[in-house]
Amino acid sequence: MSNKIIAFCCEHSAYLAADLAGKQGLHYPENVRLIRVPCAGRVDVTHILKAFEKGAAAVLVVGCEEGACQHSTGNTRAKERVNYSQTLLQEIGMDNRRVEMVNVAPGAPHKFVRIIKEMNEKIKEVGEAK
Amino acid sequence: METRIGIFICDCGGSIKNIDFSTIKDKIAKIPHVVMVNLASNLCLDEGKEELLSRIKSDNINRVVIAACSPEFKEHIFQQLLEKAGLNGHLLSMANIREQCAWVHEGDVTGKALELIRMAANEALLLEPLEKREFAVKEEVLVVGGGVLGINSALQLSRVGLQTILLEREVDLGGENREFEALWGTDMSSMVKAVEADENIEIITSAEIMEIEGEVGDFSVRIMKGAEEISRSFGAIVFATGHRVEDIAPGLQLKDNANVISQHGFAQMLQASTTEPGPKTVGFVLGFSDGNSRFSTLATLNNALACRQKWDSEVYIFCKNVEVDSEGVENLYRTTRERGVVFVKYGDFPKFSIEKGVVKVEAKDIFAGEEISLTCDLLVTDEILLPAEGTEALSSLLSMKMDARGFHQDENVYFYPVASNRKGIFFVGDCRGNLDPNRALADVSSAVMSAYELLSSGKVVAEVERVKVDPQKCRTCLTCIRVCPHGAIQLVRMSNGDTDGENEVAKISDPACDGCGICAAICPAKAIKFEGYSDKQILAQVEMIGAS
Amino acid sequence: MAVSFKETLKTKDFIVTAEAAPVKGSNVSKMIEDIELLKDKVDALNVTDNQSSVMRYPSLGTCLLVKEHGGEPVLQITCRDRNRLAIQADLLFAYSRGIDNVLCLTGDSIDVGDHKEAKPVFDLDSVQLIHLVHIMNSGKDLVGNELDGAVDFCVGASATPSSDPLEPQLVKVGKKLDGGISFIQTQAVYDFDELRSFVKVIRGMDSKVKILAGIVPVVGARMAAYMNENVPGIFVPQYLIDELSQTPKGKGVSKGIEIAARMIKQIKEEKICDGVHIMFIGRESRIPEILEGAGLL
Amino acid sequence: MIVAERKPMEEIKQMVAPYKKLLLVGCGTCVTVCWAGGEKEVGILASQLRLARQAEGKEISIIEATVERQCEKEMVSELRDKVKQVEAVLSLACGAGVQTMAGMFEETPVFPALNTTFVGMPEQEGIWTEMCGLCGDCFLDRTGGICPMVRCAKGLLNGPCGGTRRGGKCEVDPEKDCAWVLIYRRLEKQGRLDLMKKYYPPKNFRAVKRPGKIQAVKA
Repeated sequence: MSNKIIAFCCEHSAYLAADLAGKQGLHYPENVRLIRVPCAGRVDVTHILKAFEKGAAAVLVVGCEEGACQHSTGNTRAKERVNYSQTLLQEIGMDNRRVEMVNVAPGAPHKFVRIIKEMNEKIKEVGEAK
Repeated sequence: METRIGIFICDCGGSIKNIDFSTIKDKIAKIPHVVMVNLASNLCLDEGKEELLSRIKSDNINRVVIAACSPEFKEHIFQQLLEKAGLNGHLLSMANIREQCAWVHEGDVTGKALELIRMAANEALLLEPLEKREFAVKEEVLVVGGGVLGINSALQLSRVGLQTILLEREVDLGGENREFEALWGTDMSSMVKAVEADENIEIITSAEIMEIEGEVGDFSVRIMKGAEEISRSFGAIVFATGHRVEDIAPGLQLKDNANVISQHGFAQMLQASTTEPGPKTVGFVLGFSDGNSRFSTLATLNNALACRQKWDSEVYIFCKNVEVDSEGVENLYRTTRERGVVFVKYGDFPKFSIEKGVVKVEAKDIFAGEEISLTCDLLVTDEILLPAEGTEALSSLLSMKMDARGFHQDENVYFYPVASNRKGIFFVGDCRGNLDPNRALADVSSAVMSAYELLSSGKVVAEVERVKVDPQKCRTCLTCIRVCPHGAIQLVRMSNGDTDGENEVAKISDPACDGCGICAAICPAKAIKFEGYSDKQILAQVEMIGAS
Repeated sequence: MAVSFKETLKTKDFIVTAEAAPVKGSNVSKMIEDIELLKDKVDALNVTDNQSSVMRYPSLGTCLLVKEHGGEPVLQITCRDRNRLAIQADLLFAYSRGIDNVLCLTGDSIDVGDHKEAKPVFDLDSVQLIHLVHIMNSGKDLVGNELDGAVDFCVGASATPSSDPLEPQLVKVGKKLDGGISFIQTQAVYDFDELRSFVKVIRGMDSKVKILAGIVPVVGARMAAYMNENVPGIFVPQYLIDELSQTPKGKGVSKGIEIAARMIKQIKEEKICDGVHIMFIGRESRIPEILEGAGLL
Repeated sequence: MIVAERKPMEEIKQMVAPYKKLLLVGCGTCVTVCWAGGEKEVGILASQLRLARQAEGKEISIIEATVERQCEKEMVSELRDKVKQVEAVLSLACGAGVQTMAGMFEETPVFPALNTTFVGMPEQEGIWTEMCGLCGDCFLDRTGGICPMVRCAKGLLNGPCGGTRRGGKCEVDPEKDCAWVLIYRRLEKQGRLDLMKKYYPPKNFRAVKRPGKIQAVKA
């Protein structure tokens, strides 16, 4: 059983927000593992599915706010891919709430902490990974 | 060669208190390929750096893992250290055990730190060196648009020593805003003379861009001047292609009425007239357009003032808001009031009608609370700022998005103010929807500075093949070319292994690539590898969850 | 005994035909009632062929019923459900039983019907079908074999005057005229200006062909809106919708009948075209009211 | 290019339900280009199958491979060793690829993971449209290079049906253009409308005798 959350974090936004959370001493559950990516658009469906295969209970893709992606379309593509991943999970009978795309600005540590906490609550609903 | 990982753990001067470092040290020493683990207190200070340097050398380390603060702060410093130790700077993997672990968690912080280090170590195993290379750039800039901003750009580029070609679609330089040169604080004819006399500037008029290929430092541009084709290469391109205006004559037919005139038309009239008596009563309307009305406001205030001075007319400005947030406009507004211009602030739009050739305006002044009915000899209408003709075509030529209003440069904060999603391409002033003279001139300076930074050394430095298409695996499906937000991927002919045949495959330009990895994620053949963020390297981290 | 439709087309000033839609099932009693009711009031009964791609009693079978009960049938044949062999066989059978009018249609798409997974045939298109009938009229089959016993069909086709864009549609109608048709029956029309200019264009291509305007009574504002939205090639103008929406509840059908009668009257009086084809599917028994209102009974 | 799309997961799951060892084979040609059966899609499907079995508490082992062209015996034969290790093969290729695989390894069941849909071209990134119906009797010279056999919902050869929707859209799908309106406009542009006015007799639908076979005489 695992309650691990894999959070793919854009290094221009979410990763910085997480650092800021650290600097401000905000607390959030320790079961999240951040993986730094150059843009949410780097994250592919295969990464998300592999994370579940390796025992993640949930996957977050965290990118820049819409309209503020350094790579123009990275965050919107990521959103589409996450939607697609949700379909793929659904097809095999998994709860598609386990994967989510969230937009967090670099200066928004509270939002970052909130989404981790929310995902944690969601895991309580959908169950840990087997 | 054997992979030898050295792991350096830092407690950041004691600021990491809730991690049991000795437990960690014992556990990670057992990870395959880890040949040494070092505990330090200040890895980023001189003594720490010394230690790092000497241990890399003494232990023959070829992959370095640093568990400390966020890589966002010190990664580049540590990379330089690796280089100093004779290792490629890219062979470094960092575990963020401070900001994203010790400082945000309670409970089993040591366990998590251990897992983060395992993730970094597992990734380090797969790291490959990345070389940096200098790419020569053309120290020549193309400025598109021969209006006030284009001319300014060319003059400033010349001043910083960059060769410039100034391209204008029309026969003459000058652009659309000749009537308003006072607003720009410039004298167009002397500017045109200056640009014509400048040895660094070549002027091509009556010409249009047909094609732009290549990337930052080396854009090849095909220009048609009549039947003549001009092909040139540029290091950077500055677009100052301007805007067009549409007159908003509220409820009135502008064309059919000699007594209703546009802002530009009125400015021309002011310039042309000499002694004849001007209109006795002049009304201006403002606030009928929803977009950026700064220029409209400025033009109105200027015209109103000029009209007081020249003809001593009675002047009324019907407005919803006066946007005075540009430099000097507050002052101008006060002066206008002081000189007797009457402002009528309306809530609901006024009614306009024409009776016997005279324009009648009925409005309710929401400050005075009274209904005002005014007949004026001349009504000067609001204008709306719209993208210039050809904006869409140019955008598609450059594979760029337009913003919601159809202007260049998108609304993306990362590109603000003048940069674009393609390196080396800049948009200044009204072609990106900004027609506030002071700000537009600031745009010019920004673009000139950026071009200077980019080109003045004659080269750009970029990592070689950080994102790379494997020509053997590429199916030439063009997906990456279609999705690259930076226009950095092109189809090239490449000889296939040891045969003489030539294959067409996708190739990523190192200087133009901005390293987002969108292509690597979307490639259906998995032919694109992003060193540092490759599938394997990402999955190597994923694999480690729960491994401790 | 009914007058042959071929004869009617030649001699009558104002031609009136009505559409007869077969039932879904083998109980033909209602169809027989309708046939009995209408056979002497209209010049021909025009029987649909799996209309709207909904499987029904066959057009051919219904035409036989019309014939047996003393009416003049027009056999509709679509290209959707039969290949060139089946179509020729059906034509031979029809002619052998005295059915000698055929309306050549492409047919609605399978996708609009009730058997959406069926294989659409479309071995021929409507223009080719017209040509085929003429080849058979000349005593041969499609590949040139002699027929033992020729046929002699009177051939009609359809057209859509309100197509947008109209030009490609006109090219197709031109090909149908070239193929040789005696009558055109149009998709439902409501706009007479449009109809007039359409008739003018057709007359320019072929002065002899009889043009029957399609009349579909609209029995409510909602039906009109639905048709505008969903039935390609039909456009009910706003003034009719307004008129219908002011009609009290329950009076929709009689209003629709009234409007249809008014339209037919106008077409006849102003000689806009050569006749009308009334399509009042499911309410065939009320067609006489329309005819009465139009002064045709 | 041949365009395909993945079968519904439920269907795939049922096909491979009895097997514990599977080989998933992608094809590096058409179906890679149309995002249906390249290396990436093989990875996604493999992940999904593993996760599905995991959830059911059943085991599965999957080998992933992609060959350059699955419709070539020589290229498929590279997989011989891998096929020996599994109980069944799931092929992410077009029908030709699946059958080549199945013919090469007759002892092992080979299942299709894709539905082969049509021959088409990418309209834009990620969207493919049907262009050719493989009729063996090309008609494009008469229609301005627009095939009415597949781009007209009814495959009409002599002009549009009466159902064209407002603005020249197809009766069947208002999202799609009426092929005959497109043909009209293109021929008009080329001054060749006389081509459309000509009568075209019934088409030879047996230009290719099934099963199709072509002997090249050039060699």
